[in-house]
Amino acid sequence: MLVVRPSTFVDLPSIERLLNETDARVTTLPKDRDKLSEKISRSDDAFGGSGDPDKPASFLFALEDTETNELHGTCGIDTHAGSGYPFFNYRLDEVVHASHHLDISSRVPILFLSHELTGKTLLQSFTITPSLKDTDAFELLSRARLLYIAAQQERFNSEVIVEIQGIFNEKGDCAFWDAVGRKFFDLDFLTADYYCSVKSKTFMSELIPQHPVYVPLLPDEARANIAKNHEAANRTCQLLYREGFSQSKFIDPFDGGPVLTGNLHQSYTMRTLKSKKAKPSNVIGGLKYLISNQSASDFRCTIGTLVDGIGETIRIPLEIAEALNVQEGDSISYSPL
Amino acid sequence: MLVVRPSTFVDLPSIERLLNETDARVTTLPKDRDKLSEKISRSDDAFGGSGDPDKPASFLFALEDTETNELHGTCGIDTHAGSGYPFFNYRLDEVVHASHHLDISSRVPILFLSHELTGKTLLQSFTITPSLKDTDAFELLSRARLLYIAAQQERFNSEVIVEIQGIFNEKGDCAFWDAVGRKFFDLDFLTADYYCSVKSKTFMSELIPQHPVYVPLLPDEARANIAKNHEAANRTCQLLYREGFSQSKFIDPFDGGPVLTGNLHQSYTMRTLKSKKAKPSNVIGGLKYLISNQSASDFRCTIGTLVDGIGETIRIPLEIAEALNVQEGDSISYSPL
Amino acid sequence: MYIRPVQPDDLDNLCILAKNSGVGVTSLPDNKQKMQAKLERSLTSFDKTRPVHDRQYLFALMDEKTNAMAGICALEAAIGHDEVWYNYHVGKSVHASSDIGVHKVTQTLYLSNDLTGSSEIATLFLMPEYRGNQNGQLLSRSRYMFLADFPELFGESIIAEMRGYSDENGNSPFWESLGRHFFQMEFSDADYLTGLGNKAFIAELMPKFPIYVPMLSQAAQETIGKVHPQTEPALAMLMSEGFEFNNYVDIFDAGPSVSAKIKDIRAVKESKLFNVALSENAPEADLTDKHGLLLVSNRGFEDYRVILINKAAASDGSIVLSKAQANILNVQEGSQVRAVSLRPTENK
Amino acid sequence: MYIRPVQPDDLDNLCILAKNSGVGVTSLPDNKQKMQAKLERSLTSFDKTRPVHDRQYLFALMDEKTNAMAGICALEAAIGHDEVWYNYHVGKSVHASSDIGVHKVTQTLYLSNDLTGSSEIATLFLMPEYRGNQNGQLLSRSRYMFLADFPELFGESIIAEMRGYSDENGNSPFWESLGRHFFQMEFSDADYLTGLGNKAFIAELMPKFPIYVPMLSQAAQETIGKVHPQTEPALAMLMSEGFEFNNYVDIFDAGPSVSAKIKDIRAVKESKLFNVALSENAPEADLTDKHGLLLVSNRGFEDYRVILINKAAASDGSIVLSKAQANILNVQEGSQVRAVSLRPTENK
Repeated sequence: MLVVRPSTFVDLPSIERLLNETDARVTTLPKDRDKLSEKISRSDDAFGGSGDPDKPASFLFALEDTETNELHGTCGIDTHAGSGYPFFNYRLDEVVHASHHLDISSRVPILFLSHELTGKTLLQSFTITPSLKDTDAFELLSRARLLYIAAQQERFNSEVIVEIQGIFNEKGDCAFWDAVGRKFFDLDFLTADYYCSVKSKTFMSELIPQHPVYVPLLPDEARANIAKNHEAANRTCQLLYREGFSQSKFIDPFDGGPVLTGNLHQSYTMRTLKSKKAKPSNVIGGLKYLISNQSASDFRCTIGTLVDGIGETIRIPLEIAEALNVQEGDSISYSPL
Repeated sequence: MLVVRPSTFVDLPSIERLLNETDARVTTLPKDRDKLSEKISRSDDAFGGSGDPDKPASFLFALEDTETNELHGTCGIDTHAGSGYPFFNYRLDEVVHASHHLDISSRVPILFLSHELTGKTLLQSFTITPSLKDTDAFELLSRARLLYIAAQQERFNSEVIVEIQGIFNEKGDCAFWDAVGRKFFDLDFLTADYYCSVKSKTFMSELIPQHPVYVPLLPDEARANIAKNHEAANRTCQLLYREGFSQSKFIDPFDGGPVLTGNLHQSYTMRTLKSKKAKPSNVIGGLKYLISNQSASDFRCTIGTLVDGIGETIRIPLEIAEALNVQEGDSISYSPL
Repeated sequence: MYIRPVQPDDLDNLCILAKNSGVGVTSLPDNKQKMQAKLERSLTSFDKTRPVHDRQYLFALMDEKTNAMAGICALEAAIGHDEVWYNYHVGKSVHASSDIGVHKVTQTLYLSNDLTGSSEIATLFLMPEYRGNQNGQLLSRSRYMFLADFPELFGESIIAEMRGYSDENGNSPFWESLGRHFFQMEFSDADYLTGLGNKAFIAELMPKFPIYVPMLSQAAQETIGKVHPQTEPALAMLMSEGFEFNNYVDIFDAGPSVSAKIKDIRAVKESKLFNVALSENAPEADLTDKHGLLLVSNRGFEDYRVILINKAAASDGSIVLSKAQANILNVQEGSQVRAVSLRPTENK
Repeated sequence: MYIRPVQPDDLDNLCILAKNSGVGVTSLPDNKQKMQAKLERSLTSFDKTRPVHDRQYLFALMDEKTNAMAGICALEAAIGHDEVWYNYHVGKSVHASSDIGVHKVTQTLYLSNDLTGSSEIATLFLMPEYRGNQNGQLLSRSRYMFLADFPELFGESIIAEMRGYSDENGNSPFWESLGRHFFQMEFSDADYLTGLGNKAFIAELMPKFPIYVPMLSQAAQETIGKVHPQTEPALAMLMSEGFEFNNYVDIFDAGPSVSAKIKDIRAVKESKLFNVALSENAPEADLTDKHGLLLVSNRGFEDYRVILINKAAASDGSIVLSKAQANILNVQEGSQVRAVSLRPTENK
C-alpha cells in the first residue's frame, strides 16, 4: 500500500536515487547530500512542532510502498514562502502608454519584481517515480499536503501557492532565463538552478535585476514562454486546476513558469473533506477516498475505499487502519478522489 | 416620486447648484460649465448608443423628483476607467528587506504607481442633496447604476471599481496630498483637484511621480490616512460593502482614499435581481424594491413596493409604471432594497 | 563673411535656410510660423526683454558681398526651462555575489532630466554653396567668442547634443529596439515632433523604468553614444575645444551629449583682449591657411560681430585691422576686441 | 619624516594606528586579523603578484628619528571590483505641465554603481601627536606623486569619498530619515559593517527605488553632499588639487564623493622631473613656511619614498639634496626625482 508520511533521515539515499531518475526541476530538493540532510532536519523540527509555531517551518513528506518499504516520491510544504526572506517572483502587469495629443494608447506588458507572495503557504518538492505518474499515487502525493494543512490550519496561511516548472528543453536551455536572468547571473540555467537549491538566499537579492522588464524587449521565444508550463507539469496543473487553483499574475523569475494560487477553503479537498471517528472493519466496495489520520507529527495519508453514510462513525478497511496507524475511535479525515 | 434617469442639458444649472450645495469632492463633475456641458454631451452619446460599443463611454444619470421636477442628485458610470488613458492609482504593496547574514527581515510598505485598474467599469460622479443623504434615495441613486449595467452587460467590464473620497479637512488640507503629490504638482489640494476635473489627462502623466513611494518616509498623518475614507463617504462605503465590494490594494494617488472593487456578478444587486413582465395594477403592501425599466437609452429606475410571486408576470403600482414609462407586458427588473 | 545676431527683417532669409536644411535638422522646421517664433525669441533675447534663462541667441553668417545669409547657429541660455529635457543617463548596475563568484557590470539607461539648466550649443546650418573657406569653422566657433564675452548670460556648463547613428535608410537601431515599442511611430516622426517643440508626448509615451542595455538588440547596444557619420566632424570640432562625453545620450537615437565648463573651453580660455589699430597694411586673411587665422569679436551685444583675420595681425596687446574689417566689426582705432586662434594648435 | 610603502613587519605598527583611529575611521578596524589582511593586500600589490585592478597601495609616514609609524594613507587601484560599490547619484526629475503651468525640478537619489572601476583616494590616518609640521599635508599629498609616477596603474579618474555630516552625538540626519527605516540598526553599526568590507547586506537591505529628496526630512535634505565639519580641511585640500563634487553621495550619510581626472590633478600636472645634485649646502626645509616646500619622490615603486624639501633647492632641471635627504630617498647624484610645490600657489 502507498502511504504518504513524514520523511526521515533514512530516506536520504532513496531521495537521491529518485532525483536522479526524474529530470523534473525540483529546486527545493537539492542534489547535495548535506543540503538534503539539512532539509530533512528542518522538516523533522517542523513535524516535531518544536520552536515558535509562528516561525517559518518546512515539511517534507515521503511516498512509501508499505509492502516493499520502497520510496516512490516526495512532496513538501513551506509554511511561509521565502522562509522569512523575500520570495521573488515577477508580476506580469501592464503599463498604459497613451498620448492625448497624438491619440495613441497602448498597453505595454511589463514584469515587476515582486515579493508579494512572501509568507504564503508554498507547496513544493514534488517528485514521483516516473512509473507512478499516471496512477492515483500522483493525486495521493499531491493532495495529501492539503489534508495535512487541513488538520493544522492555524499553522498555515490560507492562501496557497505552487510554482510550476516553466519551459526549457532537453539540453537545459531556457529561453526566458537566457533573455532575463542570465544577463545578470552570468550562469547557464541549470547551474543557476543548482545554486538556487544549495546556496543561501543572499545571492538572489544580490543578483536579481531590480528594475522592471519591459516584455516587448524580450526575444520572441522568451516572450512566448511567459507563464507557460513545461509539458512535464501538465498533470500537476490539471490536478491543481481541479482543486480550484488558478494561474496568478506571478511567474517564476528564473524560467518564467506560472505560479498557481488557490484559497485553501475553496479547494476541492477542503470543500469535500469530512472528519469522522474510524471503525476498522471489513469493508467491501465503496468509492475511492484520500484518507488521513490527521496527526500533526506522525501524519499518514493513503487511498482506500469507503462507504460514507450518516452518523459520526465510519468503517474503514483494516489494512487502511493499520497503514494509518489508527485505532477504533480515532478521528480520520477523508476526501473523495 | 424620485426617479433616476439619463441626465440632459436641461440639468446643467441644477447640477451646478447641487455641486455648490455639497462639499463632497466630485472630481468627475467639473465646476465649469463648458466641461460639464461636454460631460453631458458625452453621456448623451453613450445613452444614444452611437459610436463603437467597444470604445470608452461615460454615462451620467440624474435623480429627479417627478412631482417638482427638481434635481436631487447625480451619478455616473465610465465603461472604461481612464477612458483610454492610464487610470492612475497607487498600489499598496510590500517589499521584503531581509539580510541572511544579519538575520534581519522586515516588510516595508511601498506605493507603486499602477495602471492596473485602467479599463474596468468605474462608478463615479455621485452627488446627492444633503437632505436626502439618510433616505432610501441614497441607495436608489447609487444602486440604480448596477441595474443599468445589468441590463447592458456586454458594454461593461464585470469588474467594477469605485474611488472613495480620502481624508482632508474643512480647510481643504489633505495630509496625503501634501506629503506626496504636492511636492511634484506644486499646487494645493483643492487646485489640483479642480485641474483634475477640468483639464485634459495629459498633465497627470506629465506630473505624477513615477518612482515608488516608500511609506515609512511619509509623515505620520499622511501614513495614517492611506486607504482611509472621508467620514462623508461612510454611507457610500457601507452600501458598497453590503453590495459585496471590498477594499482593494489600490488607493487614489491624490488623497490616498481607498478604491473599492467588486465583481458585478457577485454583487448583492445582481444576485437578487429578477426580471419579469410588468402588469400595472393597484398594488397594496409588499417589500421595497429598486425597479428599473431596463432601457438602454431611456433608462428609469425608482423605488416601489412589490409583492413577488411565482410566474413570469409581476404586478407593479400604476404610478411606478408611469414613472418608469412601462406598459403592460414590458420587462422590468427589480432587486430588494 | 561675418557673424551677426539675426535681425527683424531676417524672416525670409531664415525660411530659405529652413527649406534647405531638410528633415535632418529638426530645429529648423520648414514652417514659416515656427521660424517666425524662433526669430522673435532671438530678437527678445538680444533686446533683453526676455528673462535670462529663457533666451536663445540666433546668429547669422552673412556674405558682405551679396548680403545673403549663408548660415545660422544658436546658443541656448538654459535647457529644460519651459519644457522637460530628457536624456538617458548611461549608468552602471553591478550584480555581484561572492557566494557564487559572480561579478557583472551592466550598462543601464536611466531616464533623466539631469541636464536641465545647462546652456546648449544649439542649431547649426550652413548653406551647401558656402561650405568650405572656413565658413563652417567661423560659424560654429564664433559662439565660443560670445560665451567668452558674455559668460554671465550662461550656465556654468554647456552641452551639445549630437545626432545619433542611423543607417543609410535613416533607420536608428536604437529606436527600432526601444522607442518603437512605446511610440508606435517611425523614428523620423518622433524626431520631427520633438523638433517642433512638442515634448508632452514624450512624458506620456516614454518607458519610465530604467533599461538594462543587454536587453536591447546587439545593433542598438553598439549605437549607444555613437554619432551619425555625418556628425563626426562636428563632434571632432567640439572635442578639440575641450568638450567630452558626459554619459548622457539622446532618448530616441542614443546620440551622445557632450559637455564642457564654459571657462574651460579652449577658445574661451585662450582668447585675449586686444586694442585695435587701423592700418591699410593689415594682412589679409588667408583662408587656405588653417592655422593662420584668428577669430575676432567686437564684444558688442545686440550688434555682435565676429570675423576671421590673419594671425599675423595680432601682436602683444594690439591687433591691426583694415578699414573694411573695422567697418564690419563696427570698431574704431583703440576699440577693444577679443581674439583667439580659430583652431587649437595641432600638437595639443 | 618620510613616506614609504608598508612592509611585512609593519603589522604591530598598523594595529597601534588602528587602535588610535577610533570608530570614525571605518577603514582601519581595530582587529588584528583584518589589519593583517590589509597589510597582505598592500604587500602583494607592491610585489605585483596581485592583479592590477585589485591592488591597494598602503603608505606609511615614518619618523626617521624614532622609526615610529606616524600615519598611514592608501590608494585603491579600482573600486567595486570584488564587491559592489554603492552611491546615490544625485539627479534631477523634472515634472512640468504647460497645460497647468507647473515646472518643478526635484532632486532625486538614484542608487548607483556608476563609480565602479574608478581609482580611490582611500584611508588616511595621522597619529594625534604628529599633527602639525606639515605632516598631514605630506601624508595626504604624497599620493599624488605616486599617481604622477605610475599613472598606468590607475584608472582615468580617481575619487575620494568624504565623511558626511553628523551632529555632535554622531547622529546622521540622512540616516535617520532614510537608512534607519530599512536597516533597523544604528548608523554607527551600519557604517562599521561596511568598513569591515561586509557589503552583501547592503544589497539585501537597501531601498532599490529612487528616492525623491523632498520626501526626506528637512535636516536630511540639507546634509546631502555636505561633509562632516572635521572633514572640511580634507575636502579643501582635495578641492585645491582640482577635485570636484561629482554628484554622487554616500548611501548612508550622504557625504559627497569628489573626483578628478588623474592627469588634471594639480600636483600631477605641475610636478616636474629633476636631476639630483648632492651638496652639504642644500637648504633645510622650513616647515613653518607653508609655501616654501616641495614634495619630492624618488620615483621608485616597491621602495617608494617621498619627503619635503625647501623650494629653494630646485632650479632649472636640477635639485640640490643633502646626504641625509638622498639617503632617505635612496637616490644618488644624477638620479631623477619628481618634485612639485607642496601646496598650490595662493592666488590660484
